[in-house]
Amino acid sequence: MAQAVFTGSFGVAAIWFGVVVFRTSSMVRSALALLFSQAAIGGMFLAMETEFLGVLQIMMMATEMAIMAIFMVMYMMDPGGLSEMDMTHQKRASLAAGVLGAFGALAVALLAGWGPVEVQVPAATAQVHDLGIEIMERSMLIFETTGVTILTAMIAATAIAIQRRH
Amino acid sequence: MQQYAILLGMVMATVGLVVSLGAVARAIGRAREEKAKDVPATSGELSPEPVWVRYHVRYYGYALLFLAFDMEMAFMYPWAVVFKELGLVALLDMGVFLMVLFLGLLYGWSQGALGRQ
Amino acid sequence: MKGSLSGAREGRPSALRRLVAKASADDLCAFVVPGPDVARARGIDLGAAGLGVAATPRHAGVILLLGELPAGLKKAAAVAYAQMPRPRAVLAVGAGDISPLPGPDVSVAATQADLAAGVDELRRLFAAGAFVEETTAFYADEIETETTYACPMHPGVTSGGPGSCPRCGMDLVPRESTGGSGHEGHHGAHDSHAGMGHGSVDEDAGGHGDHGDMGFMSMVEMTQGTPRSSDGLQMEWADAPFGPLFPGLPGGLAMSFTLDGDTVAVVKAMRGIDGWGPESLDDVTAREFPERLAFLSPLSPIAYRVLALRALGVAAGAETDEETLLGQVGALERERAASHLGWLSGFGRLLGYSWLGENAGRLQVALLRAADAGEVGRLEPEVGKFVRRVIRTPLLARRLEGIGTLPGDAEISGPVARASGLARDARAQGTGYRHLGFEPVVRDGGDAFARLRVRLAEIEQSLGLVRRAGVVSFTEVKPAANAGDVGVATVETPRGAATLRVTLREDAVEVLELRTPSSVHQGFVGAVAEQREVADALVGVASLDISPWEVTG
Amino acid sequence: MIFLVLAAGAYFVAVLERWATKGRFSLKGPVVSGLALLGRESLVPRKLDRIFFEAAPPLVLVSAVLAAAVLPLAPGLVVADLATGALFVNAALAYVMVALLMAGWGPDGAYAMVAGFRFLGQLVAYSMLIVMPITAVAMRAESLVTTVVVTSQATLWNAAYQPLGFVLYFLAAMAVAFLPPFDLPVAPGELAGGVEAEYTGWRLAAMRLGRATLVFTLALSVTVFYLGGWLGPVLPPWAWTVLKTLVVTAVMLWLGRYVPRLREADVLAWGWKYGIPLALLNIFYVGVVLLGAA
Repeated sequence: MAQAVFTGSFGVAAIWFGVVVFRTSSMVRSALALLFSQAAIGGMFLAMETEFLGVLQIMMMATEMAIMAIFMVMYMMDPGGLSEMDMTHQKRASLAAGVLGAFGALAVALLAGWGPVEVQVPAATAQVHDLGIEIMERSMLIFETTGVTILTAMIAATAIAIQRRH
Repeated sequence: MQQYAILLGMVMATVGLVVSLGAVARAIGRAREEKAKDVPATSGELSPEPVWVRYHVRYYGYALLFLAFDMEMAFMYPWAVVFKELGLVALLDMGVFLMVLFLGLLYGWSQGALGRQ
Repeated sequence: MKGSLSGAREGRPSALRRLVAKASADDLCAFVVPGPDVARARGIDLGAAGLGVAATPRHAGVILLLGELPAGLKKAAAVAYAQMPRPRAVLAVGAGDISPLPGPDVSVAATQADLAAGVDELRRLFAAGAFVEETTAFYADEIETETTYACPMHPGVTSGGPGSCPRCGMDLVPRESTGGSGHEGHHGAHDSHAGMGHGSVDEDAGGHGDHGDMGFMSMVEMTQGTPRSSDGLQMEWADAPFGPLFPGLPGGLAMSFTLDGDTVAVVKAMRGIDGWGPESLDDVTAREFPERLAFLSPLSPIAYRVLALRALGVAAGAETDEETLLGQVGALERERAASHLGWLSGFGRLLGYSWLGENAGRLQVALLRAADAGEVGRLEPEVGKFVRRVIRTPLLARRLEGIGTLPGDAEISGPVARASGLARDARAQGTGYRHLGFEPVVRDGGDAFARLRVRLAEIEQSLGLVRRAGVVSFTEVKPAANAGDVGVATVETPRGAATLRVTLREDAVEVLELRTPSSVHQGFVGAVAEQREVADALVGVASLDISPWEVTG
Repeated sequence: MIFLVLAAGAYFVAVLERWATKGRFSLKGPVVSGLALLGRESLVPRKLDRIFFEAAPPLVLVSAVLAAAVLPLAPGLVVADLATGALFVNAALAYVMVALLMAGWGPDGAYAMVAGFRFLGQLVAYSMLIVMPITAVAMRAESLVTTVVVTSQATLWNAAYQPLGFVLYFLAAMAVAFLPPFDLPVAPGELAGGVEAEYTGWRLAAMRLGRATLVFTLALSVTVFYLGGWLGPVLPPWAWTVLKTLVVTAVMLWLGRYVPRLREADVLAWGWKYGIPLALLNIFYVGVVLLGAA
């Protein structure tokens, strides 16, 4: 019961912060709102007893979203939101897209076969351990592929951002 | 589960502590409205406002690489936990993975991403 | 002596309030105007008097006004005082009239003993009168701000009243700044850039007017006309004053950076202190002229006193006798060593190298208080140890090398020149130094680290000279010159060669020319600061050791 | 309980810091300044981002407290012995940066703004040097549980077992707590207080309290991860933890007195060009040693 309440409230928090991202006219605010929205999702993970995922989410989003804030402040107009600029554009289209997206997500949530519910959640320590085994054995290739993907990301980012200087 | 509850409680308590600090300060008195008091202090000149401009961050080269490395840490923790158990295999797996990442770092380095832009 | 503070907080003294009042009395922290450097140069040790020194008025409870302040600094002090949180107090140390600030809570003479007494008095006031029933708001025209309206996207676009930006049609937002000053008066090296990022409305109004209806705009349109950074990105620049009361720089040095992120894009309004300078020397009689000139440069008074005496002496055609000459040398060299130590102390504060800041300051005060050459001599070993230790500091070279580099052929003098491999030193041919076997200290590099090395070496050299001279004071012989006589003299002050040309009118001295090292060096501030990260820019500026007091014109 | 410990810890940090900076050892000093700050007006700049400005001080304190909550003082004497303790410490510490970013942006002041973004840059430099050494520690302990990490050092402290990681982590910890020579975001001489510049009265008190707690927490983490936590003869376990922590704190506070503040460009360059390669080397080295042992 308590579990459901916490999961729910964190979920609501996440959505609310998500809304703030677009309601505020200050870039830094919206970046940090996204940060806390993601952190709230981390909270949901914790409430659902997937400790490693939760903590990881909370940790990584803090740094990643802060980095995003850098680029928001560098490239978005009026980062301080001093002139109350409206951040929404092409309202009708985005509205439609939003609604569709929402329904899509709901559909997935409801229709997808989530398999049987775990009656006994493995202990948090076991979770970390199993995750390690999983990465090292069954999903080893996936794991290495991620490495290559990240590498390409790095190279692409560097190539785009840094060439500007020459 | 109730460990999280404790942590949550601590967060509440800490915030409560700060708030009560504020309350005490408030009980002592509130700030008096005065001319120029609320302008950010910049060494004896009333600074021109606002400074909320498009701030030029010079280390974005690092920041981009940092994102990638931050990502990679997600794998390191579970790996570290099972390392002893799996032994050499784990070392090689992670070795390859880190080598790949290190290439990225070297590339960025060669392109001058590691420096003030 | 009244029982309550001028800057007390409002409220009936309750038990809790008495407690915090007592606490704030035991924990006094002062914001010093013009700055701690001037205090040390006058041989005053604030720490010993039980005062902490705050980096910003926000963290201070006391504003300490030291010596007679020029108009410019009184204004700055008023602003700083206005920005201090209550309870706050004014402590005047040898300061005359301090309006527009409220009358001082405690006023004492500028000596260590009096200061200590004043601080105790201040504690008593804080404990007793930090809270009173009735308080009055502090107001002065000097802290009046003027509101201009600027486009959040194009800081260049400014106008007197609200409206919308002619470029992008966004509403202009109000921005405040000191009434008048701070942005007018860009003398100094870099007027040419001063316009950048500050194009006025009319200049840009054309062309982009068609964007009046704020539609969805591309970055390109938005950033039209905004300045380009070194890496080609178009960012917005913001102005930030770094002076006159900046903790990392000599007190009184008024400077304003235009920041592009954390980098200094343009140095603006690098100027001396308003209401200070040789113009205040008009119709001063030959008798009090040396006194006045010395008073004008609190960081190295003796050098300027000697300068005045020699100029007048030349005018009178009088020959200074050996003994006086030797005395002058001793006094000058003691002051030089002290001045360099003072610079080191301030530099240490800027670098966040607390050990350096503290010890340099301590030695400087000790040196200035030394009664005779013997006492100075007794300090020599300690100073020597200090100097060697500073040089060996890890990471120091890394922090300073390649910063503030100047071309060797620049019109520079003093330690700054000698750090660029130039053997420029007025003492070399100067009278009185010959038989002391004087050799100018010269180092190569021309950067902040080289300047540090030169000054460190000169500290030891000067103490050696003092030892050989055997005196640190001289008797003033006021030469009697006749009207019309012209005299010129050059003295190597701690900051470089200063030249003075005077002529005598029947009742007063007329200054034909006063050429001080600082007014020369301030021209290079732009060169050492621009396109540097803020910290490096400040190090570069500080390494020039500019005394705002001798920046003329 | 933990609050008492933390309060005591923060208090001693404050005492030590005054001793290091002002050269005066006074037990009542911090209390007096605290009360004094409480009694002063707490000003709020006009045109500020109110939420950020108010949220920053508590956030520093919260992240420091949370990080401390998973670090054991003695067997069984830990608030929450999480299965991911070591990871949780990082997670909590990451929010120090968020807080300082807020404090920098909030007041709309030039100095604070520069300072805030400086610290974000500092994070980019030190973050990996917190995370990677801890991974190496976890490798040896075969667990992220902090108590297990301590027991894993029964034979040999990690400081000796992986000295490279120890040094890196120690420096990175100083950078997290923005202690000199890493005090770029407050830099009294360069930015007149930086992120703290616009904080006055009780808000400043809260900020300083948070900072002191943070220093204590980081010293505690060094103790737990590298100095064998409570392990030690004769004295009771908790005493050992406290003792080691205070020693670490003292070293952290005094180190900065004798070197100039680093340049941001150097912090970043060294962190990435030397720090990260060394940290990876450390991981590899520990891996090899462990294989050798097995």
